Parts: sequence; structure tokens; C-alpha cells
Amino acid sequence: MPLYLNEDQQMLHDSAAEFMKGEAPVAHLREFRDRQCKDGFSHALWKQFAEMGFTGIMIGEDEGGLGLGHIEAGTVLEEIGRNLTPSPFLTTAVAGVEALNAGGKTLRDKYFPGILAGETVLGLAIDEGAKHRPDQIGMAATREGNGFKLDGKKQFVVQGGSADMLIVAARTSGAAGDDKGLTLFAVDANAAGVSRDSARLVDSAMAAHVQFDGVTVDADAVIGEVDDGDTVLRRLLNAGRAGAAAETLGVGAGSMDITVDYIKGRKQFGELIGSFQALQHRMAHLYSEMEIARAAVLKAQQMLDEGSSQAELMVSVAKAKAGRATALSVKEGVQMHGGVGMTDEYDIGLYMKRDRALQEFMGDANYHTNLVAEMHGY
Amino acid sequence: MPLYLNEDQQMLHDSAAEFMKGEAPVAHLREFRDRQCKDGFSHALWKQFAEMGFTGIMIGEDEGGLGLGHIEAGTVLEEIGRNLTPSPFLTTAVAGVEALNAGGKTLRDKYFPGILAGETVLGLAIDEGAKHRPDQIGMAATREGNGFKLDGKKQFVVQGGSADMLIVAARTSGAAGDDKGLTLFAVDANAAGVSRDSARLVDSAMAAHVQFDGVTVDADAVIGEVDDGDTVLRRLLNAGRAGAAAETLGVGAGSMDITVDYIKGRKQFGELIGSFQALQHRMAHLYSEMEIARAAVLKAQQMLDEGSSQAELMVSVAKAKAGRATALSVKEGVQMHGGVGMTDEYDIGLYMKRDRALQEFMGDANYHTNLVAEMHGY
Amino acid sequence: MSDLETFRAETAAWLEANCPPEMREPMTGEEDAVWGGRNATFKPGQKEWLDVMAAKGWTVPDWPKEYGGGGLSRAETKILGQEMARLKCRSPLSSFGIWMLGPALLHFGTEAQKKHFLPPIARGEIRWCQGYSEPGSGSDLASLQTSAVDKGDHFLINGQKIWTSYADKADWIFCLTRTDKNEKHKGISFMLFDMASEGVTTKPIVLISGQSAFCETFFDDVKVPKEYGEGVSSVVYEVNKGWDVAKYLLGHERSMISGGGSEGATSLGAKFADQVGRDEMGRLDDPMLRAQMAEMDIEVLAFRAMAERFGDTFKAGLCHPAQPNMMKYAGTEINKRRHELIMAAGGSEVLEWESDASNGGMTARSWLRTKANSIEGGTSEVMLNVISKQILRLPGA
Amino acid sequence: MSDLETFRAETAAWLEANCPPEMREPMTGEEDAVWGGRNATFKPGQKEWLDVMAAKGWTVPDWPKEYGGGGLSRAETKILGQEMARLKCRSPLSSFGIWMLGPALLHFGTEAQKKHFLPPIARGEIRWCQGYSEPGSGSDLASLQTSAVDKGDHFLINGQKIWTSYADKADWIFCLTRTDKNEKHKGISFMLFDMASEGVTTKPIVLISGQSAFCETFFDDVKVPKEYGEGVSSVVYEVNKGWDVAKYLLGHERSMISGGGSEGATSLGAKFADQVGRDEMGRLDDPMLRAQMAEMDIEVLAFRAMAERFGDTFKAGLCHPAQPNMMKYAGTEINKRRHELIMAAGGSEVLEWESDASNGGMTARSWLRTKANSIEGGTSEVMLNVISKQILRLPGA
Repeated sequence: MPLYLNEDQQMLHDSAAEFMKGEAPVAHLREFRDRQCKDGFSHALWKQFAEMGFTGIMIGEDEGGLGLGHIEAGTVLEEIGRNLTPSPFLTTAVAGVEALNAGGKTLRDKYFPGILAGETVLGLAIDEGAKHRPDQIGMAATREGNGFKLDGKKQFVVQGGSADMLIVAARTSGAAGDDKGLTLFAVDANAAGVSRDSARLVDSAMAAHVQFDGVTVDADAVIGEVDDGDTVLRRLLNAGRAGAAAETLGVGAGSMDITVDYIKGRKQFGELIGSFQALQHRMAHLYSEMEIARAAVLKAQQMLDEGSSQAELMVSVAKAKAGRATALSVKEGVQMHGGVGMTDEYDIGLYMKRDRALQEFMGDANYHTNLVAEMHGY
Repeated sequence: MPLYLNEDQQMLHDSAAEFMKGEAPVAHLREFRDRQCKDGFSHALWKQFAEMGFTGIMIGEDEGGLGLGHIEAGTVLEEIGRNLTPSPFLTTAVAGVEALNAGGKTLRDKYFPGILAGETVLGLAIDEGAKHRPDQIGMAATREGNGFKLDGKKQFVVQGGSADMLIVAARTSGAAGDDKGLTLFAVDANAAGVSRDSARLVDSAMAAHVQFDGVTVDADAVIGEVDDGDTVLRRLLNAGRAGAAAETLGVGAGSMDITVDYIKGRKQFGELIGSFQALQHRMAHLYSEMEIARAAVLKAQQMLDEGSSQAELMVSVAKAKAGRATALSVKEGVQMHGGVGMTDEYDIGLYMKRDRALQEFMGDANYHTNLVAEMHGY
Repeated sequence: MSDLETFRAETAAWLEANCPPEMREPMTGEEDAVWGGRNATFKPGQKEWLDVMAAKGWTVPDWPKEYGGGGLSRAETKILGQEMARLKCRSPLSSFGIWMLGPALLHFGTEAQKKHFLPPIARGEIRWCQGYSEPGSGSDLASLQTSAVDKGDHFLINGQKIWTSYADKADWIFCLTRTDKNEKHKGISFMLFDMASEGVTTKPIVLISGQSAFCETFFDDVKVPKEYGEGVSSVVYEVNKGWDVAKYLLGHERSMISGGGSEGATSLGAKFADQVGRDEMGRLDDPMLRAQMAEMDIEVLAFRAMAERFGDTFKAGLCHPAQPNMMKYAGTEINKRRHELIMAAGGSEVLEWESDASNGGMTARSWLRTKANSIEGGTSEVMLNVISKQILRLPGA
Repeated sequence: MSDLETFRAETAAWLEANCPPEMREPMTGEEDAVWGGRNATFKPGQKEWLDVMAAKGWTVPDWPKEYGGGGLSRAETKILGQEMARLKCRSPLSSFGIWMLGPALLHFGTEAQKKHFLPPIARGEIRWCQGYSEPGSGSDLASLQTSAVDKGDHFLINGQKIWTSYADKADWIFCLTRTDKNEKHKGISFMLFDMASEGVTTKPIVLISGQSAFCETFFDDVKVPKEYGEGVSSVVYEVNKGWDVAKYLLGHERSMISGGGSEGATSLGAKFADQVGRDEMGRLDDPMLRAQMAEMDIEVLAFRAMAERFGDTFKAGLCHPAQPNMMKYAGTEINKRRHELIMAAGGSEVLEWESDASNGGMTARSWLRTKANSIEGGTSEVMLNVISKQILRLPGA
């Protein structure tokens, strides 16, 4: 398959671009931020996502979705990134749906209709520390009667406060660091024993600390197989990471575009600063980095869609490369904007903030670079 | 003490600069290279070094030297670096003398007169692998009669082929990786059982692989104490590393200077390429890096001279920073010279080659950066 | 005992006797700084400490006595600083008047101007702000457009300034204005006027890191008298020669900012290793972050040596006059990278912006604030231009 | 069976039957390449393979038959390449005539020029070299000064070229000359002449990596006839329009060089871990080098995806026309960094320059050679200029 969007994918990309720009541009983020919205995103917008068909992209056609893949989800995510649109799309319709796709029909029937309608929001309760270390999950799920009892704490559950269901990774056997013994659960966010404490993040998204105190779930809540949560978790993580890379790419591209526009208009010393060769070379270098990141992200999505055995390697390459390139983009963006880049009035600072939050989401560039070394056996 | 050269040090620096430029500029290196000189340096020049007093800088006044320190040796080394002068100064008059200073009078009386006369050359037989790993020395020195028998192999013994005496680090107890158990020996390079195989390096210096097959030395050959070679080795390494950092600094400064000169004279597109802002910013950044490296090197030398307990940390900082800054200098130098920078006719490529060899000498920037992390306990 | 030793002993005794105990506690935040001015508010001990120090002239110990200073020699001033540091006495007064305007007036002012303006600065009675940058004039400051039109006995000021720190709290402003539209550098004047004048309004600027001391300041037909008394011109130096004053102060400012990289220069790796976690070998358990932190250790320790060398060569007059530009460039760039690593070490916890756990997003706000380091006081790009032209002598474009 | 399937089967059978066994061994070095020309020397099998391929026109399979080509369609050419790769047949002929001059003549040449010059190229009878750069004209190629003065029936050439690969071995040269001193780009002509002409001398260039194929070439009153026969002008396109031809070829060249970064793109860390050593956790035992190699894995794998995307979008006509500049820039810069890491992994062993152990300093020479990647075929700086102007549309200075 050639490494560019086919006609259908391009059409989806164009409609996502038009939609985000029209319905949820940066001003939309500012609005939800400034009114201190406790959910951090617009539920009405989430319904519009559903009307556009976005929420069903990764749901099978026989279950009411579009039956498409990571590339298509990525086109929407790139535009979310470019417009800094706050939404539960990545956690719910990409990573969450992919996890449920790996589980049984009962859970899909339970949650997919709400997702397709833009009513249900999922939270991913994976991380337990300040850094993403899915191999170190220690939260306990002990068998009790026909089901399980969950005890422990999860962090950085983005939109966890407004989630209807939490996908929880916990240990049914083994200890932190073991390969096997994880199980994934679909837990009602309002179940007894679940307490959520949300904090606004630097990019104005809301993320919850979630405490589980003897939360009981029955066997139906298991996504996939008991003790084989690793299989489901990998699909969830691959989808989430590739998706986050695509969103990051959008952030970097958006930041680059507004910076190029800015330096084309700003004069100092009687000349447009965009005519200064030192800035030109830095922007040309950035362009090159962003192009390479785009290719890496698309390749990772394509490999996931093809079920390639090397997909996981490429997902880490994509998350790391998109992360580094976009970090450069927002850094150059703020610096080239000069003083106004430091003000809340200009958008470039918001791109820097969103980039920062996305860097941490599901592993930063350092984490994935190290994974690549490990996958290469050194 | 203020962090700049005092009047005496400045005078020494000026005389070293004048001497190197007059007697051993880059053309001198080319001459010795092109005639395939098997020693890689001029013995006549080494005598001139002695006449200038350079070889005695670190030898005590009561033993016929100048009784000066690392700063003074560094002024000479910087000019050696700037002129790419081939000489055994660093191995013999700096690292070698410093090791002998840590040993007994018998050895000093034996070797100092020859060094002061510019007749004796010392080789440092420390490394056993392709990378500098002094904590991994495994070569055996077994007790035999009143002395020791040495067996093993040493690598990257710069000027080892023309050395009169080799300072050899070997194990009298313990195993590779142990803190204690090393002993340093002064071994006649022509002793029975010593075989030397020299190869020309990228920078035209000669380095030997030295094989020791049952080489017997008596107890007088021990520098310092048996099993406490670490103490002597540290002094040797600190002197060698700070010295190599100073020489590296000279290489970087020389490379920067000829590049600045080149871009001030080379025209393309009807303008001096030195007027292009992109090159100006890169050179200004390089200047900044070189200045910082210079401060770090001087600080390390000063701390060694003062006997500071933090000197070793700063020596690693200096070797790493000078290494990185100079690597940047030669890289920018070749690139800004363009095509002619790739030709043997221009000097810039020779700076790149010398930098490469100096990077490896007594630990590259990666090695020392890692050491700094370890010294900081993480 | 030498004179200086006597001075040290007496100073120490005086400080012990006169510094209120509250003023010997460590400062806990920006609000502990005393800025003085017409509308000054004081916490316990602050006013007493300011007054007693001002009475001795020790808010500005090295200024001449006739202008409210202490008349101390350079050596005595240094000793005073050392003793204050040793006894943990807080600075009695923070002031742009002391840091910026004072040096300019001492260098360029007339005798009458010095007598008029300097003593109230020394006593903390008048709080000053700086009116330099404009929305269209950042790096190219000399392109400023705020006009001052000569109306006989006064100038009429119209225009807008930006980045005027604490303009909303200042009493007076030292301000660059355009007095000749046909010249660039030679059409600028350095003017002093009251922020309470009719037509002056200010508006605080919200930064990406949150609230800030910065303001936009607007001048709408502001009348500035030509004289505030006999020989007390509102213009420092001469009309159309304000750029000379500004340049003098910019150099002053740059050498003040350049220390950035050495601030809090302990090893980040040592600081964060336990928090991030350690691997089986005891190393910080994020090999890439460890590598970056080790590189940062090198950068910080080397830059600290550079700062020492810069200080020593500067004092000895051995330093290139453009060297502060190099220090400013390198110091601010290192500091930005350092804060990136702090954010990476903190992970999702330091992403929180408003929680108690994150202390109101303090780490993230500090990180964002560092992004201004390489912009304020001359951008990194301007610093590099200066280095390439003035130090490397590269040809003009 | 479709026509193409038939073609594939027949081609494979023909190759099996006609390719000498020696020509199906892997090449062991540069000296295994066949360059042809008047003074060609051949190893066993080389001449046979060249002649039999040339007879079918398959040294240049996609050129028209009347010019010595195979007349194959694009699809057929691709199949021939695939079958040759599958059967491990070596390329029968390496030639700047095929790679550079051929495309230029096919695009700009007259019918007579094509008939005259192309067939001997296809048969490997005439070996060409390229005369572009001059000592004073590198990045600014159009400033070239080698003069061609119109003397009625011939041009008189004087000047000097540099970086003429294999000039000492070439029979003819395609050469940019200045035919109008009053114009820059519009005063350049693209000329063809015999290197055996009186007044042509060459001198090999020694690089920092050692001997090289590059030469300096000097023209001292070289007479170049205006015609080599009826309608066979020595000038391609028109006099003073040589820059159009050169630009066409430069674009061609850049897209050829850009592959650099993906060459030998296995993980350096995986390759060198055992050699450098492993720590207790099985990691490459040089934590900083490991971090750099992991970064390089990311760079190389991402660039490989980029190369694939570039190829795909290029073929589909979806790629920005200036994109080869970005590929050339990124690929060459990555390759340089990659070789720095190889040197660091090799340590003192690869510093050896002339020893047997180091295979004559092969690693070090390769490392040094990569430094030219970002200079030849357009410097990185020129690439960045082009990207900023043609892709980002940033304003001119």
C-alpha cells in the first residue's frame, strides 16, 4: 500500500479539517477553559463528533460503525491536534474502542451504542505513577465470588472525571514487573468504591486521580481473558500511542503554520523577520523534521491496520519522532513569536501546553526511544 | 584565585604560542606525515621543547624542573592543539611526570633527567580494549622472586613505539572491576618479552599495541605502592584528561579561527558567505560553546593545582565539554569550508582528524558524562 | 585592625542591632519583596528596615551621600553585602529606580536631576517603571514610535508601551520616546514623567504561565513638562540622544540576566533519581532521561565555571565588552533546557495546573516562564547577531 | 498469461541463459564496476555481459531503440530490474553518460545529437565526465567563469573545473561554460567535447579520507568545434541556455543522493552491543552511547518511512517539486551522525588508518567521506534555502 492517504482517507481528513476548524477551533478551547468547565470538553461537540461518524470509525460495520482503522482515526486526530480541540475522542473512540474490540460481544453491545451516539465517555485507568510504566502495574484485582474486587489507585486518567466507564488494568496474578497476570476490566465509573479527584492540566484538559476501594465487578466486566490482559492492553496502548502521535503531529503542524504566518508578517529592523536566513534555516529544518514525523506516524498506522508483527516497533518510533519534532515546533514557535508568544493572547503558547501534556500521554519520547533499544535487544 | 591566566601564565602561554607557530605549525605535521615517519613526531622538536623548559613544567624545582602545575602545562597543550603539533608532551611531560611524582625518588632520578633533556619518551600502557575503561584493567602482574612478572596486552599506547619507558597498569590482586589491587610499573620498553606493534592513527600519530610475555621487573619498578596503583593511576588520569581537554580546546579554537577566516574571504552569490546570518548564528553559538569549554578546562586545572576534592568531577566536565564543543567546531569547520574542506590540501580536515583521536584518548565525552552521573550518585 | 576590618566589625554590629528579626527570615515569595512607592504596603518590620537603612544611605551604599547614598567605596560595599548575606538580612528595597534609572542618571544626569530624582529613589518613596518596548518594536527597539511632540513648555506624548513591569504599581516612568520622525537612533529621547499624569492607562498582561507583573501602557495626549524645577529637565542627557542612555542601560540589564544557567545548579539527576526511580544498577530508571540529565550536569557545571570566569575577567577589565551577550545567550538557553528536564522528571504530576498537589502548577508555570528568558532583555537571535558582529567580526549582510 | 507476465518469464529465461556466472557474484568493491570507455579494462565476464546486454539495448532499457536503448515501457523496465535483482545479475555498465548526460540529451538534444552521442554511451564505448563546479563556484554554481569564446567555427575554452569525478579516466566531458560575461544565468552554455583535446589536463584530488575519484580539470586554449557533423552541435539546447539543462540535471542528481540515511539502516545498537559490551542488565555498556544509538534507531526508522513516502508520492505526482531538497538535507545529515556513532562504538581500534586490523582504516575513511554528503550535490545550506523559499514561501532577504 503506498504511504499516503487514499482518496477515501483524504476525504475523511478534509471533512475532519473543515469540521474542527468550523466547530472547534482554538477559540473553542479558550471558551471551555475560561468558563472553568469541570469536564474540560463540550458534550454537545461530542455528539457532533458522533453525527459526523467520527466516534464509530474503529467500530465494526456490523456493529453500526464505519469499520475503518488507525489511519482514518489518525486523520481526525491530526485535526484535533491542529485545532487543540478538547474531546474524549482519543481515549474513548480510539484506545477504548480498540480495547473493547479485543473483548467479548457483551461488552461491545453494552458500550458501543453510547459511543456511536456521542453519549458515552471512557477513561483509561492504566498509569499508577507520574510516568507511564505499564510494565509496572501493581493494582490488585482479587477474586471474590463470581467476580473480582479492585483495590488501588490510578493516575492521569484523562477525562476520567466525566467518564461513564473506566478501563482498568489490574493484576489478577503475579507482581509488578511480571509479563503475565494482568487483567483488564470495564468498570462503571459510578460504582461503589470508585472515587475520582480531577485536576485541570496545563493544557486545560481534566485528568483524574481515581481511587478504587474494594470495588466489586462481576466476571462480565473482564475485557478479553483473565490473566491475559497484556494482549488487550497492547492493542489499547498501540492504538492510544499511534493516536497520540497523530494528534501530536497536528499540534506540531499547527504550531509550525501559525509561526510561518507570523514571521511572514512581523517586521523588525525594517524587514520581515521571516526573511532572516537564520530563522529560515531553522524553519526549513523544522519542516523536514515534521515531514519525517508524518511519514513515521502514517507508517505506524498502516502497519497496525495491516496487523504487521513490526507494528509495535514503528508505533514507538512514531510516538518518539512526532514528540521530538513537535517539541521543536512549539519551542521554535514561542521563540520566533518573541514577547507576544509569551502572552496568553496569542495561540502559540497553547500549542506548547498541549504538546507538553501529549508528550506524557502513554509514554514520552524518552520512554519510547528506550523501548526501541530494548526491542532491538541492546 | 581568579579564573584567568596570571601574568606569568600568560607569558608562558605567549611563548608557547610563538614557539609552536614558528617551529611546529600544521606544515610540520604534514611533513612528518608525508615522509611516513615511523615515530610520528620529531625528536629534534622534542629537544627544543626541553630547551624551552616545557618538558620540566611539572617537575619540581629541586629536581631541575619549573615546579609548575596543570594550568601551565595546559597553556602549552592548548598551543599544541591549535597547531596540531605532534609531540610526546602530553604522555611524557604531563601524565607520565605526574605519575612519577606520585612515586619514589629512585624512579624520578632515573627518568627525570632524560625528560628534562628532551631525550626520554614515556608511553602509557593503560587501556586494554578499544574503549577507555580503566576500571576494567585485567592484565596480570604476578610476584616472582624480588619482583613481578607481567603478562598481557595493552592497546592505544600513543607513541608507544618510540617510548623508552612504559607506565603499565596491571593487577597484583583482585580482578577486573575491583577498586583495589592495581599496581603501576615503570617498564623498560626494550625489556625482554615486550613486543610493540605500531599503527598510524587517523591524525598521523603512532600508537602501539604492546604485548607483555613474561616480562620481569624488580620491585624498584613499582610506582607508588603495590596494590594501591589506583592512587597513582588517578593522578596520571586526571593529569592526562585535563591535559587532553586543554589540547582539545586548542584544536577547537584553531579550527574555529581558520573557519572564521575562511568565511570572511569566501564569496558565493556575490557576497562573503560570512555575511549570511545562518552561518553567523552558528558561529556565534560555537564561540559561546568554546568559551564555556575554556572556562571549564581552566577551572579543572585550577582545582587540580589546588588539590580540591572536587577536581575529578570537574576534570570529567572539562573533558566532556571540551570534547563536545570541539566536535562541533570541526564539524562546522568542514561544512562551512564546503568542498575544499574535504580536500587534504586544506588544514580543516586535519583538525577533524586530531579531534577524533583526542576524543578517544582517556575517555570520550560519553564516558565522562556517564562518570559525572555516577559521581552524582544516579 | 585595618580600616576595612574595622568597617566590617562595625557594620556587623550595626546590622545586628538594627535589622528587625522578621527581616532576617528567608523570603518565602515575591510578595516579601519591598518595592516602596507612594502606595507602598508593608509587612511587619519592612518599613522599619527600609527607613533605618535609607537613613544610613545603605539602600544604595555605593551612591554618593549627596544623592541619598552611603558613599561607600567598592570594597566597603562588598563587605556590606557579605555581612548582610552572612547575617541573612533581607534586601531593604527592590527598585527599578536603583537598578536601572539610578545608574543612568548617575552617568548621564545633570547635577540638578540627580539631586531631584535620586534621593526619593534611595528612600523608596518613588517607585519607577521602564517604558522601552512597543508592540512593533521588540528586538528592533530603536524603531519605537511613541511620539513626544514639542509644545513649547511641554511635550505631548502619544503611543503605547508593552512589557512595562509593574506599570500598574509604579509612580513614575523612564520612557523612550520619538522626538524626531526623520531619524531612527538619533530621534529618540529618554524621558521621565509621572504615571499619574492625565492620559496614562495600564493593562496587565496575562502570560502563558499565568498572571504577570507585565503591563501594556497607553499614552493618550499625556502632557510632560519640560522642567520639574530649575535645571531639572524631564529629558535625561539631551533631546534625540536617548538611544545612548538606552544602550548603556541595556548592557547593564544583559549582564544582570546572564546568570540564569547557574541558578539552582545542583545536579538534576541527583535531585530526581529517587523520585523517578532507580534500576537494578542503582541508575536513574529512565535511561534516556538519565543521559539527558548527565549532559545537563556537564552544561551547568561548565557554565558555572564560565560565570566565575566572566565575573573575574569583567572585574579585571579583561573581558570583551560584548561578552555579556554571550553569557545571556548561553545562560538562558541552558535554563530553558533545564526546565524541560524538570518537567520530564515530574511526568503527569507536574502537568497539573491548578491542584493543591502541584502547588498551583508551580513547576509547570516556572517551566513556561523560562521560555521568556531567551526573549526578554534581548532575544537569543539578537545576542547571536552581536557576538558574530562585535566579537567574531563577521561581515555585515 | 498477461503480456507483462510473458515478458517477465522470457526476460528471466534470457538472463539465466546469457548472464555469465561471474556477473552473478556479489560485487566486492568499486573496482568491480564496469565503466567502459576507450581505455576500458575488463575482468572475466564483464565484457561479455556488457556486449550481450548492449546488443539488446538493456544497458539503457527505457531509451528508445534508435538511440541504442531497449525501447521498454516503464512497467517492462521495472520487471527487468526486478528479475536482474532476483537473479543477482550485476549492472552491466556504470556511466555518467547513462545517469546524467543521457537524460539531458533525451530532453534537450536535437535528433542529430541523440543519434550521434547516445548509442556509444549505451554500448559503453565512450565514458563521460561532468564539468560543473569551479574553485570559485560551489553553491553559487551559476557564477562559473570557465570561458568559451566564439571563434567562428569553434569555441576557445579557458578555465578550471573542480570535483570532476574520474576526469582522468573519461573520454569526453559535458561541461558548463560561460558564453556571455554580461549575464549570469543566461550566459552559460552546456558543451560537449573530447577530453583528449589539446590543452586539457587533469589532476586527481586527495581527500581527507584518502585517494578519490575527484579531479581538478584545467582548460588552456582548448578548441571545441561548433559541430561534430551535420546538425551535431557541440552545444546542447542553445548557446546561453545551458543553465536550463544544468538545473534539470541538478534536480535529477539530488533525488539520487537523497537515499543516504536509509543505507545500511539496521540498528547500530543491535550491531555494536556485543562489541562494546553489555552491562548487568544486558544493555549496551556505555549508557550515553546507548542513548544516542537509540535516538539514531528512531531517526533511521522514521527516515526510512519518509523515503518510502517520498518514493510513493513522487511516483504518484503528489510530492512537492522541492521535496528532493528536504530528502537530500535530512538523509545526508542523518548519515553523518550515524557514522559519528560508528566511530564512537569502534573506539581506538577504528582510529587506525593504515593497519591491516582496521582494513586500511576503512571505518575512519568512510566516516570522513560522509562529511561530503552534505556538501556535494548542493550543500545542506542551499537545501534549507530552497525549502524555506519554495516550500515554506518565506520572503526573500
